[in-house]
Amino acid sequence: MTVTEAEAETRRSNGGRRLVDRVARVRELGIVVALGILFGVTGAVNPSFLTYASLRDILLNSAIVAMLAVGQTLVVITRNVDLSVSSVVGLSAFGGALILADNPGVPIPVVIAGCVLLGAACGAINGLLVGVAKVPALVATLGTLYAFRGIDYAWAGGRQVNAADMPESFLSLGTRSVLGIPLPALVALAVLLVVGWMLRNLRAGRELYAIGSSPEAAVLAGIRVRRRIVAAFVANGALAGLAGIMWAARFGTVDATVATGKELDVIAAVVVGGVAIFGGSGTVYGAALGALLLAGITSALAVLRVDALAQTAINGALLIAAIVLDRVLALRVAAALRRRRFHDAR
Amino acid sequence: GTTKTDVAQQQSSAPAATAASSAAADPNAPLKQGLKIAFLPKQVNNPYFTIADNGGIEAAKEFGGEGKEVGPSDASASSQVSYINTLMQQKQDAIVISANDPNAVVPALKQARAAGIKVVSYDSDTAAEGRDVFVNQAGAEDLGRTEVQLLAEQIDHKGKIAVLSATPNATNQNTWIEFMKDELKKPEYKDMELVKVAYGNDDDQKSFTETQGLLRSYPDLAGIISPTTVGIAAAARYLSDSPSKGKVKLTGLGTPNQLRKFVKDGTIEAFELWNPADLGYLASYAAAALASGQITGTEGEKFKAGKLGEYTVGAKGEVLLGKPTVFNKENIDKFDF
Amino acid sequence: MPADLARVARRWEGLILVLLVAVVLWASLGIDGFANVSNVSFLLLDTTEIALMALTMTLVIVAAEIDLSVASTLGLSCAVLGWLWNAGLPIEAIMPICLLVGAACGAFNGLLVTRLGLPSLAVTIGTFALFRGLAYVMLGDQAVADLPPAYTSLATASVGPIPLATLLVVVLAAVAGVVLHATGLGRSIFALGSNVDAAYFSGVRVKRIKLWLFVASGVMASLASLVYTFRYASARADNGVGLELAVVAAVLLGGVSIFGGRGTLPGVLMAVLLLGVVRNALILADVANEVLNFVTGLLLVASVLAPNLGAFWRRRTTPQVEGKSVS
Amino acid sequence: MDVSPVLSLSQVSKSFGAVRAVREVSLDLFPGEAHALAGENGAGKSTLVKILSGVHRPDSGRILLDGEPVEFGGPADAQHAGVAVIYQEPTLFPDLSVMENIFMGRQPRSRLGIDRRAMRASAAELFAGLGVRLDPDQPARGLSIADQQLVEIAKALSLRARVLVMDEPTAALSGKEVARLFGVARTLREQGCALLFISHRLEEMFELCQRVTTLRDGAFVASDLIADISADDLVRRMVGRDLEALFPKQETDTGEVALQVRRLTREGVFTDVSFEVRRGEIVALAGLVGAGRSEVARAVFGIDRWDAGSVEVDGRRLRPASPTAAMAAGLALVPEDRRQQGLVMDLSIERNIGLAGLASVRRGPLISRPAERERARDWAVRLRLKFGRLTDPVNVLSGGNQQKVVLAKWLARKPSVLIVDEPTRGIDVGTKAEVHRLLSELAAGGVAVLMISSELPEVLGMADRVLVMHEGRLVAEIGRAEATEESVMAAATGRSVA
Ligand SMILES: Nc1ncnc2c1ncn2[C@@H]1O[C@H](COP(=O)(O)OP(=O)(O)OP(=O)(O)O)[C@@H](O)[C@H]1O
Ligand SMILES: Nc1ncnc2c1ncn2[C@@H]1O[C@H](COP(=O)(O)OP(=O)(O)OP(=O)(O)O)[C@@H](O)[C@H]1O
Ligand SMILES: [Mg+2]
Ligand SMILES: [Mg+2]
Repeated sequence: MTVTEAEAETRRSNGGRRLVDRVARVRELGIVVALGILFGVTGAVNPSFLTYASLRDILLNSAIVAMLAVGQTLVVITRNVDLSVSSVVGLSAFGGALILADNPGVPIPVVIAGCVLLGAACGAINGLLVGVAKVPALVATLGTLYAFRGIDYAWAGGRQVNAADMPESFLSLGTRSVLGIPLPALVALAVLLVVGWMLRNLRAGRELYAIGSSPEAAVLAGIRVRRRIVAAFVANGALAGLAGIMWAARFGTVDATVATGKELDVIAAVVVGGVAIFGGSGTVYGAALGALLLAGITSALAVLRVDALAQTAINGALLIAAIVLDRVLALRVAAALRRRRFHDAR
Repeated sequence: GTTKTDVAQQQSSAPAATAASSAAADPNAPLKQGLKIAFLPKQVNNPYFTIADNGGIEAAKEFGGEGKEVGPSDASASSQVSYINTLMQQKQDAIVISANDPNAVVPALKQARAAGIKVVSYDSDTAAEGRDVFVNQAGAEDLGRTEVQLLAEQIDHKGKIAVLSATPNATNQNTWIEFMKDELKKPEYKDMELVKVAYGNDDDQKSFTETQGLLRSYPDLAGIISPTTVGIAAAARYLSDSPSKGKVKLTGLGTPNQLRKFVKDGTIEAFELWNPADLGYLASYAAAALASGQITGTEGEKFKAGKLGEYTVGAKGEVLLGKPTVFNKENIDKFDF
Repeated sequence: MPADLARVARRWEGLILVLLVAVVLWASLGIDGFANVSNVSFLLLDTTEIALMALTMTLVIVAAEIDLSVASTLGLSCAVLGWLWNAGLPIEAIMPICLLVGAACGAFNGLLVTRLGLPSLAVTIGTFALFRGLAYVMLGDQAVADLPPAYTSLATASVGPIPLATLLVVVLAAVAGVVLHATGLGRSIFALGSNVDAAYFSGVRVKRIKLWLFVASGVMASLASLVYTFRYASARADNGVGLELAVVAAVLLGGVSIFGGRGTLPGVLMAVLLLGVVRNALILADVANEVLNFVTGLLLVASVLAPNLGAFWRRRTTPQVEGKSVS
Repeated sequence: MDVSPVLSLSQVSKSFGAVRAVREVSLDLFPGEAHALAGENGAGKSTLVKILSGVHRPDSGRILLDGEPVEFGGPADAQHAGVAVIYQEPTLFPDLSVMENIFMGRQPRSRLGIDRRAMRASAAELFAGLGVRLDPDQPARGLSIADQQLVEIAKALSLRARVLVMDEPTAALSGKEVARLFGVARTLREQGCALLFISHRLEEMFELCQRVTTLRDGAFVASDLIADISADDLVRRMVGRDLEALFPKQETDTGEVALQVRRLTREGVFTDVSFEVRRGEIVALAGLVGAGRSEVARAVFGIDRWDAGSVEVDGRRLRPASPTAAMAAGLALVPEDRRQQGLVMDLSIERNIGLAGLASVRRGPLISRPAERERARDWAVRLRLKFGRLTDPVNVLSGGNQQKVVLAKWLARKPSVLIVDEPTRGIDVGTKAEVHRLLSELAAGGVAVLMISSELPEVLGMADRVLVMHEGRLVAEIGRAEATEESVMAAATGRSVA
């Protein structure tokens, strides 16, 4: 190959890359567009939606689901799923709150670390079941969804921990703001950025995508599939544990039913965020945007004074609309890409 | 089918298997010993019901019976039905139930009653043909009206108000809300406007965000009534931490332990509730009285309920616990539940 | 990968069957009030809705899709029933309308999945909220309870110990079983669940079949809603909340692969029964609800784990990537 | 030879249940030597490769690395030991970019994590060496089989391994790419790399290799220096008997037009393609990899929608984008990617064969199992399928035998127009002759055959007419008499034909 040919090759591939990049960005663009429409329309109807206090509330509301969505993305990318997150959140929230309530002097960081460890342990159980014992993730985590919740109920035995029982310094963690941004949202943001960076720039991160994209090929490529899958579940569990203790701080009233059914919200956020449910593609940024969109929809419906009975239906309809919008955009781009392929290649 | 008669035959030890009204009551019959009484709350692990049922089990101990709490962990009608069937198989003497759905449990309850089991509903009634007696924690009318009065005093009979309820189909709450609306029609409330009924589904977080939504969409809201323990706690949590604290008044039904902090910090001036332990206690005695033949559920019958004294069965088989207590800064420290 | 799929399937069903027999034996001998006609009859009746929805859910999951909106479809169908009844329509006219509503819900799911190529998990999470929401819009907080006694008593009536509703399940299960295991359509469902591309290249009408599977799932959910409504004599918008997980759990416990292409209907029916028996027996034994949840979860995991553990030990001694088809 | 082998297998055996795939085979790979592995489909070649790469652990026997016994606990161990493998079937990550596929687990790193620029440059360099026009950032999904194979090759080369094992790397490639690959392979060999090369094209073995080991039914037959044996000898060793002529296309009278394609266009893929195929005729569609031949076949069969033009079968227009309609009209397509498009890997052999013809084994609404099995057995025997039981899932079959199952599935439908896309990809010489005889017989029986093939000898031997595609357009039609390697290649590379 001559020099000029090689140059032409590079230039061509650059052109191709730009196109590919653009498509990749469109994946998240779909949600950004949806978010823009949502905030624009709602703000136009009721400007109070765009006030600082309102935006702060939306951030707060989405922080926990966003964090769970980030963790879930790690698992979903490997072609697995963790339905048990809601039970882990419940367990961690109740456990943490109970310890704070019963042992007034206990240092808060220790409790938080304990909750994260508890979550990680739950994640490890899931990870071992899925990665080592080869139980399909949906089955394994549906099972642990029931099992962890059962432990939670048994532990609680009908008890409820109220805000009054927990130290003020702990509760304020759930609402305090730093530079005008609520602390839970900052934590979620930090988690998002760190995980996002790791997924893109560490070999281990890329290997998660590889495993989800083709498990057989991953084995042949010498990837330690088992270890990576367990790690993904453990990380997700740890994040769920952190989310649980954040939940306790934010809502103050905690019993054994905390977060029941949240797993569907989390998966909805992940799916709306463009993470392929069969693994191999998607980003945590998309998932977090998905969580923001869902929280935005809920807040908007309340602000728009939509009839309470109609809220569930509209919520569902908007969710479907978001998925459809995203899909239609992707199809358009794919079609455009096909038309251009030959012109590009020449 | 054949099932009903089969079961009835097995229950030879139980009193007459037909509907309770036909049998005559013997006001002087002693309470039987060893009565098996099962409490079937809307949902186990719900603190409110835990308190109530423990009150009932306590009462059973007092009169030499045996009480237990069973039930689903989700508040759905269908899972309560499974438990009713089981209790029937276990040949309990009485079932004390708080119905998730006033109608859906009726076919199963009827079957249980046909098998000689006495049924008392408490907290949330079933359709009349499903039970012998309903132990009512407070007159619906009373509750609905007093809550409006409580709030009206706090906001000087002026301004927009909202209700934060449980689920859209919670029987209790809906009846109370009807009476609230009726109360608001009176001339002294002409400056008050009920702008919205929001539903927190008895879910802490949902109630929390609903409160937030209320304040967001009605910036000039003057007060909120939350006739559910979950709702009022969540709303108080939200308000105590927002600029509206003390400006937007909050009242409703809650437990003192849950709300003590908010009463003290000024988020809530006053709220009300009956004592759930007493409710369970009374229901337990009512069940025992039924099973022992002291009462049959007809209006005017009287029975003794231990430390609570004597009660009379009212119209439609209702037994009223009494007026709810209003809790405020002054008295809240006297209560622990 | 074991060489003979049929053998695996047989082994799987064998396992569930052994478990079922064991639990029934244990419960009849050790638990008062389990082995009597009225309890068995109630037990069977109590699994009706789950069994009905599990039939079509099996087909849907074998086709590598999933329908999480079944319980919401059930709710919507209940709401429609209540609303029309309040409006004064005769019940005989309402029932077919409910089935049509179910079909429409299924078609909505199916069209989104097949026309736009959306993942069914995402679509049906959306319609899970949408259908339930529509039910609330229609019926709000009302409970419609004044349903005709002829129907409500029919729903709980039984022939000997066998409830009529169970007979309905048996008949429909036979139909579904024959369709899945003995017809060309069944073959096509397995094929497309296992490899859509290859099925499409073989002339299998992938989209059409999937669409009809979702429609069937919707119709079955509304059929279940009729049984549910009459059985509890109460039509409400929140009927059947949370049933979807129970249905999916039963189907998976029955040995259907969540990735599609694998599973049998008898296995699923036995799993439905197993879950029902375990629940009933444990409640009768006054086992606390939290333990019940725990056992359900454990059962689900353990049943999948057991055969895998065997394979796991074998793997220790023999090759690592047994049968990964790379050839 | 005075050098000692880098990697040896000594008396290795491997069974899968009752199937003894490899029986006490020994093999020595020397640095600087290309070693060919020959054998019929299912002889055990791929299994041997997987033993070398740590995918399978041998039941008995030893692996020696530099004379020392080693145990490969998994593919990772073999990679560390310097063994790079190109598997028979591409094993790519469809969602990841081509460059990430190449460097997965070995991505170049900078202080800030993965260095994409360096990775891109290395990938581009590898592609340049292979003369491939592929964008390193392109996702692997949607690559043609040939392109996938090329990525696999690039991946193996990037390992700079001491031993390079290639399991039928050329099966999907056409002459130009094969030549490039061999160029690279020779360079590696000269640098002291040991090569193990598997192919069903004898001439390739003779061109590249110095030594050849033959397997038959899993057992070692012989190991010879290439220079010492003839093609006929080799075939005899593989098959155990003499073979008749390789390309027995019979002359037949062609009938009326069965398949008529007019100005078919799918934007960005192919443009203005018109041709016809008559009854009794075998028409070959030739061209370089990526010329768009498979895409035309897919569109004709209704897999992809076309943007303009028409397809007629027996004078009747086909409904676009409907394989069912195409099948009803008598069309059959044997696709090029058997694993993705041809077979349902988890299903049994008989179900796969039955899948395209469910209607013909029906009794009322039900499937007749005996009829289904009868039909499957019949075709399995006719195609000399090597299988254990008909109820085995197809994924335990060797590559070539899988291909036969795909053929059986479509032939069992008795189509009137048969489109075969690379019908003999990965099929051994003996069976290849068998397939050719079959195609020829079918044509003689009045079937119109459109054959896409990247193997020029096959095209020249079988076709009554050769159509040549170049960059999405039909550029030449060459009669049997005029078709030569030169004329076809000239058209395929875009040089005008005289
Ligand atoms: N995982 C497996 N399970 C069971 N049998 C297998 C498995 N893999 C291969 N076989 C069997 O082992 C034998 C050898 O297969 P192998 O793939 O090694 O053949 P091959 O020489 O590569 O053939 P081809 O030229 O067709 O690729 C075949 O009979 C095949 O059916
Ligand atoms: N699904 C797809 N998405 C994107 N590009 C594709 C897809 N399928 C094929 N291509 C590309 O389209 C071009 C034409 O492919 P096609 O498979 O038709 O070529 P061909 O002539 O049949 O060659 P061969 O079969 O020998 O690889 C190739 O560049 C290929 O990479
Ligand atoms: Mg092979
Ligand atoms: Mg091709």
